[in-house]
Amino acid sequence: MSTAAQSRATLETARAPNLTELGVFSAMWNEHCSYKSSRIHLKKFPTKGPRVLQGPGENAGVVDLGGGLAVAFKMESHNHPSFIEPYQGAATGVGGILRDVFTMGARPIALLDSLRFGAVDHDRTPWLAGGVVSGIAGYGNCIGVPTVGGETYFHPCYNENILVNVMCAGTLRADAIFRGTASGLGNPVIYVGAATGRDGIHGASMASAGFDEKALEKRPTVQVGDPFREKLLLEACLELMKKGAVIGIQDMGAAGLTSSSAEMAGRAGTGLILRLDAVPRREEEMTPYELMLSESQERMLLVAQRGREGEVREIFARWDLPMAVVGEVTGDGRLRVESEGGIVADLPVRALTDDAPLYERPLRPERGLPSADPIGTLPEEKDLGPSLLALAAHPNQGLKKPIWRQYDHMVRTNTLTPPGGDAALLRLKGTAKALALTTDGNARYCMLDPYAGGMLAVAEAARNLSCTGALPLAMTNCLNFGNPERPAVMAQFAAAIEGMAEACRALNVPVVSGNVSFYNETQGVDIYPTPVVGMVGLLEEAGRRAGHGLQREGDLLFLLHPAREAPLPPGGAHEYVWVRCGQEGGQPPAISLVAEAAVQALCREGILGGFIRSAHDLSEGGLGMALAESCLASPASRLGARVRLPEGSGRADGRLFGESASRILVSVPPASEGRLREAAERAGVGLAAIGAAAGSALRVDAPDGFPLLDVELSALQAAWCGALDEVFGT
Amino acid sequence: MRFAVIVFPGSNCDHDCYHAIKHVVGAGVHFVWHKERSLAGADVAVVPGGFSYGDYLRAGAIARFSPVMEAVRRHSAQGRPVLGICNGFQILTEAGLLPGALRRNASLRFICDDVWLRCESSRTPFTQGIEPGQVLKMPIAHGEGNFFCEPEALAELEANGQIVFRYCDPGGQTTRAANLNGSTAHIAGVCNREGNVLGLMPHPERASERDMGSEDGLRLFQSALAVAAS
Amino acid sequence: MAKAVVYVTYKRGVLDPQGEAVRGALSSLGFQGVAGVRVGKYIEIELANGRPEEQRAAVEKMCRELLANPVLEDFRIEIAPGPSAPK
Amino acid sequence: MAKAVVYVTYKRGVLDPQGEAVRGALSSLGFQGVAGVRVGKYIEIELANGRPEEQRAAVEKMCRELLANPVLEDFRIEIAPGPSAPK
Ligand SMILES: Nc1ncnc2c1ncn2[C@@H]1O[C@H](COP(=O)(O)OP(=O)(O)O)[C@@H](O)[C@H]1O
Ligand SMILES: [Mg+2]
Repeated sequence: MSTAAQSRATLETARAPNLTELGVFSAMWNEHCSYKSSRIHLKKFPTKGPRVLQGPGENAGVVDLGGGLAVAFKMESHNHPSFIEPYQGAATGVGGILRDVFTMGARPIALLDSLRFGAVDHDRTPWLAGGVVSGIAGYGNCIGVPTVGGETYFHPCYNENILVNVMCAGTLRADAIFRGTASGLGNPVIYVGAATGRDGIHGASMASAGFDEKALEKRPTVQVGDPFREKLLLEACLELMKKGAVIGIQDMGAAGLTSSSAEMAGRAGTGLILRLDAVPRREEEMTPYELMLSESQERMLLVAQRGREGEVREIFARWDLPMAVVGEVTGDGRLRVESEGGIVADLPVRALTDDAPLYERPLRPERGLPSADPIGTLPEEKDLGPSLLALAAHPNQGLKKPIWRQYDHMVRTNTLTPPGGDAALLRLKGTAKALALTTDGNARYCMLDPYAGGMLAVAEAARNLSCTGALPLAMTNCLNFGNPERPAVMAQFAAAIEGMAEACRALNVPVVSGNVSFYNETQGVDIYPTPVVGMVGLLEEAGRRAGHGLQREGDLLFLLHPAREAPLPPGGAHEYVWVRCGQEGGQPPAISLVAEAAVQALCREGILGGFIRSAHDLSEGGLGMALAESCLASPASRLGARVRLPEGSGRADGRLFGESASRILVSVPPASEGRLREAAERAGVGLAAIGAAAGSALRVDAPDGFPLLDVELSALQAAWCGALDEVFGT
Repeated sequence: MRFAVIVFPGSNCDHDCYHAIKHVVGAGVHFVWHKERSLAGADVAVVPGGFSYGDYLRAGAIARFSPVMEAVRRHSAQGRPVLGICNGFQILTEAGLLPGALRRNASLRFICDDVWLRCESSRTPFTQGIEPGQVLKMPIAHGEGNFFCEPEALAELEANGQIVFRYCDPGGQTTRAANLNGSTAHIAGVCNREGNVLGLMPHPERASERDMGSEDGLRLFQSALAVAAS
Repeated sequence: MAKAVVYVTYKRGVLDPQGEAVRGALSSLGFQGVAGVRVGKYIEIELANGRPEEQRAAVEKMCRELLANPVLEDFRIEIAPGPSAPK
Repeated sequence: MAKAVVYVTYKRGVLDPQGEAVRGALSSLGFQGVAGVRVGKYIEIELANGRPEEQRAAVEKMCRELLANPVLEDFRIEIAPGPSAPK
């Protein structure tokens, strides 16, 4: 804690804080808990909407799904612990986000993981990636929540600072939302779940510190997850909530007992007494400091109705979990901590929460990458086949099945669209509806231009949902940035948020929860700014959905695009250039949000109306990769395509692999062509006929008929399926 | 005709089994909590997938001692049908109700994927409606599904017709590549000597609806229903 | 207090995929001369006071019933009397 | 040939869910007086001939680089010269 902050702490209590109090202050005022550098910027997000039942500020956001049903969701980072101990770091990250969701009274139904690792040839990457993936699998599979989607990207900017972001969604009754509030004078404060140990003390501070060479020496700040215990906790909490004895509940995440108690009292405007002697513990001679700051996993704090402690005890006994009354709600606005008959901390709750320091850190935008498009340095090839194969065989664009095959993505039998598609779709049993989920982010775009990058991330997430037919409803995020004390990083942060907020407004997707992870740096080098968007959408009729795979020989292929733009603009083939020569630069794709909204609306209309049979958005690798993925989507019945590029200017490779925004590749039964044309006309969306599904090869010709590539699907599939062998072995 | 689905605290396919039996097959079904000692009048016992008690030591090692397993043992001793799916299979082998053991997958990784199974025997109540040689598509989702038994034990299983399912390719060939977890003799499912207890690693309950990618798994439940009705 | 240590390993003849994986990883890290690796479990059990023979018998029973699966694993037991050994 | 034996256990203070589960199971099976259980890994490495000091140094390196994560785990090494010990 800085001296300035310390003196303020002293002022608030009108006396010098003791060691325990200092620990509490330092944990609560830490970046991770207080959002001191980010709060003023986060206010720019739109957070309201007719469907929003709970916006940011709670453990998770909640959105109405109609028919009495709602969905709670949130995303969180576990970057630093996962770099030190990839298996347990990632596993406990899953545990934490699950608790955030079931705390709201929701039953978790899906997990998604957004991962960033260093270069594939960096010596730690295989160990880190292997450990993270098996850690996510180890926790999620055991607790029985399917991991249905995510993203994985390798880039040297993450060599020494990987990103592990996990999103969880759960369903609940719209009229039975639980919140983390400690209200009602005299109500008991109850501790449930695992006993407290010395593990993870100062985890919250670690999450807010960059890595130096001593990172590997840091001691048990990493915890071991116990997914079985979490399953018991989940079932017991949901059962208890059903009984109605719970007033408020919150998980003990970062800064454990300290933050859960202070935040619950803060939200209710009350105070709390905590009696540490009653806290279940698994180690001897723990000090109040340790008890208050331990980050032992699988624990919750709840406030129950007075007199109903017995019910709580009974339920937790049945699930073989410790339960203890550790305090009560008071009206004096103070957090008082008792231990062995004495008061060991006595602090004003407001000083810890609402009145925590707020920084308006200086901003100074800096260009992170050259502004010239490096494609000019590449020789133009006549045959683009080898380039497509190289792109498909690159770990960033290759099939991620070696990852998601380790995740139980089917448990609960709701997964209509498993990982591999634009968005995951889960049916909601007992209704006709399905929920669509995706995570998206492109750090390179943000490095080139954080404002545009933020906008593009939101647009792509929404587009991915629209490609299944689902209407985007709301989003969460994980804002992974470098050191906020550097004005260039702060400028990236501020601009990315403005871009995201702008897109949220234009596309009607309020932000209902989120997470900030700063200090993603090693030895003074920051990661690329990496805001990740997690978005939820709703499909009213699960039966009317689309996937990205081509379905039938003879179906026509169209490109939906903004009406005033060429179907494929020149340039911006970032991933293609990166794979071919390792260079980055230029501009992120241009985007008009109005046109984006129109393209998405048409895609949804076509899917619901039954005249679009498959839809796939263009992202990294442009039309070339989108075609490849659509041809290979169903390995057992892969289907080729014969395509002619629409007219346009610029190099052929730049257009074929260009990453233009707001484009969707759709396949349409020949008989439906008229309906699509009419609808596009009405919607003011551009439509380019580019070919048809046919044969067992992907063939692309230039507008003048000159062949650009002709690749057998068997060869394409082999390249694509083996892309991760280098990282995960065969 | 009623099915009982056993529920351990770490079961996570209990609801999926219940859903498939009740809403797809249309049969009677109830849950039985692991602390119970009776199956409450069920005709068929289903031990579902999941992680019974966390399964940290060895899958199923602790579950075999639970009170409900006494009831399952009695049910089996009376010659009545018992189906163990995934973790249920692991538990039944640990309990000695089925032969062999399930090691960690040869790849050491959890695998969730579709597989094809060749039915090898119609003698169990769950496969009476399935011709030997028929190929079924179902998913697996496990980290410890690598069936093991010693060569003598294997010879005995073969001789007694206790091998019920083997991993195969879509054409029914038992190729190495189709044996995703490295099981001895491609074994995906076995029954006890009497044939009333079946255990398999793949998940028939996840392959019971078109929306889930296959309906082949339904046939196991329907077969048990038909046997009970006759 | 006494401490029992139990080693659980796959039986000879049972392929040990974990050991194989470690061997492969060691050789790709450049360690030479590693002829074979086997990975097993190592379980420390703290026991209340009692007679060594009884303790051994109890631990053997634990192994047979819970700690090892006789179909594929062997076990070995060591009993080390702890600092406050039986009086 | 020599044999190195490596024991990898969680550091003191780190939660050991596996050990906890075994302890719980043992007590519900009626074994009394089990005060604590910790479960770790036991790794046997067969090494080609070489000088014991070198072997130990190599195994220590293996532990630090692959077999244990020092953030979470401790390790202990024993080197037993095998039947065909260095000449
Ligand atoms: N780490 C992961 N976990 C689960 N699924 C993943 C993961 N990485 C990729 N996938 C799946 O692969 C699909 C394709 O990946 P990618 O091409 O990176 O996504 P996008 O469509 O967002 O460009 C994702 O939508 C997702 O379903
Ligand atoms: Mg995409």
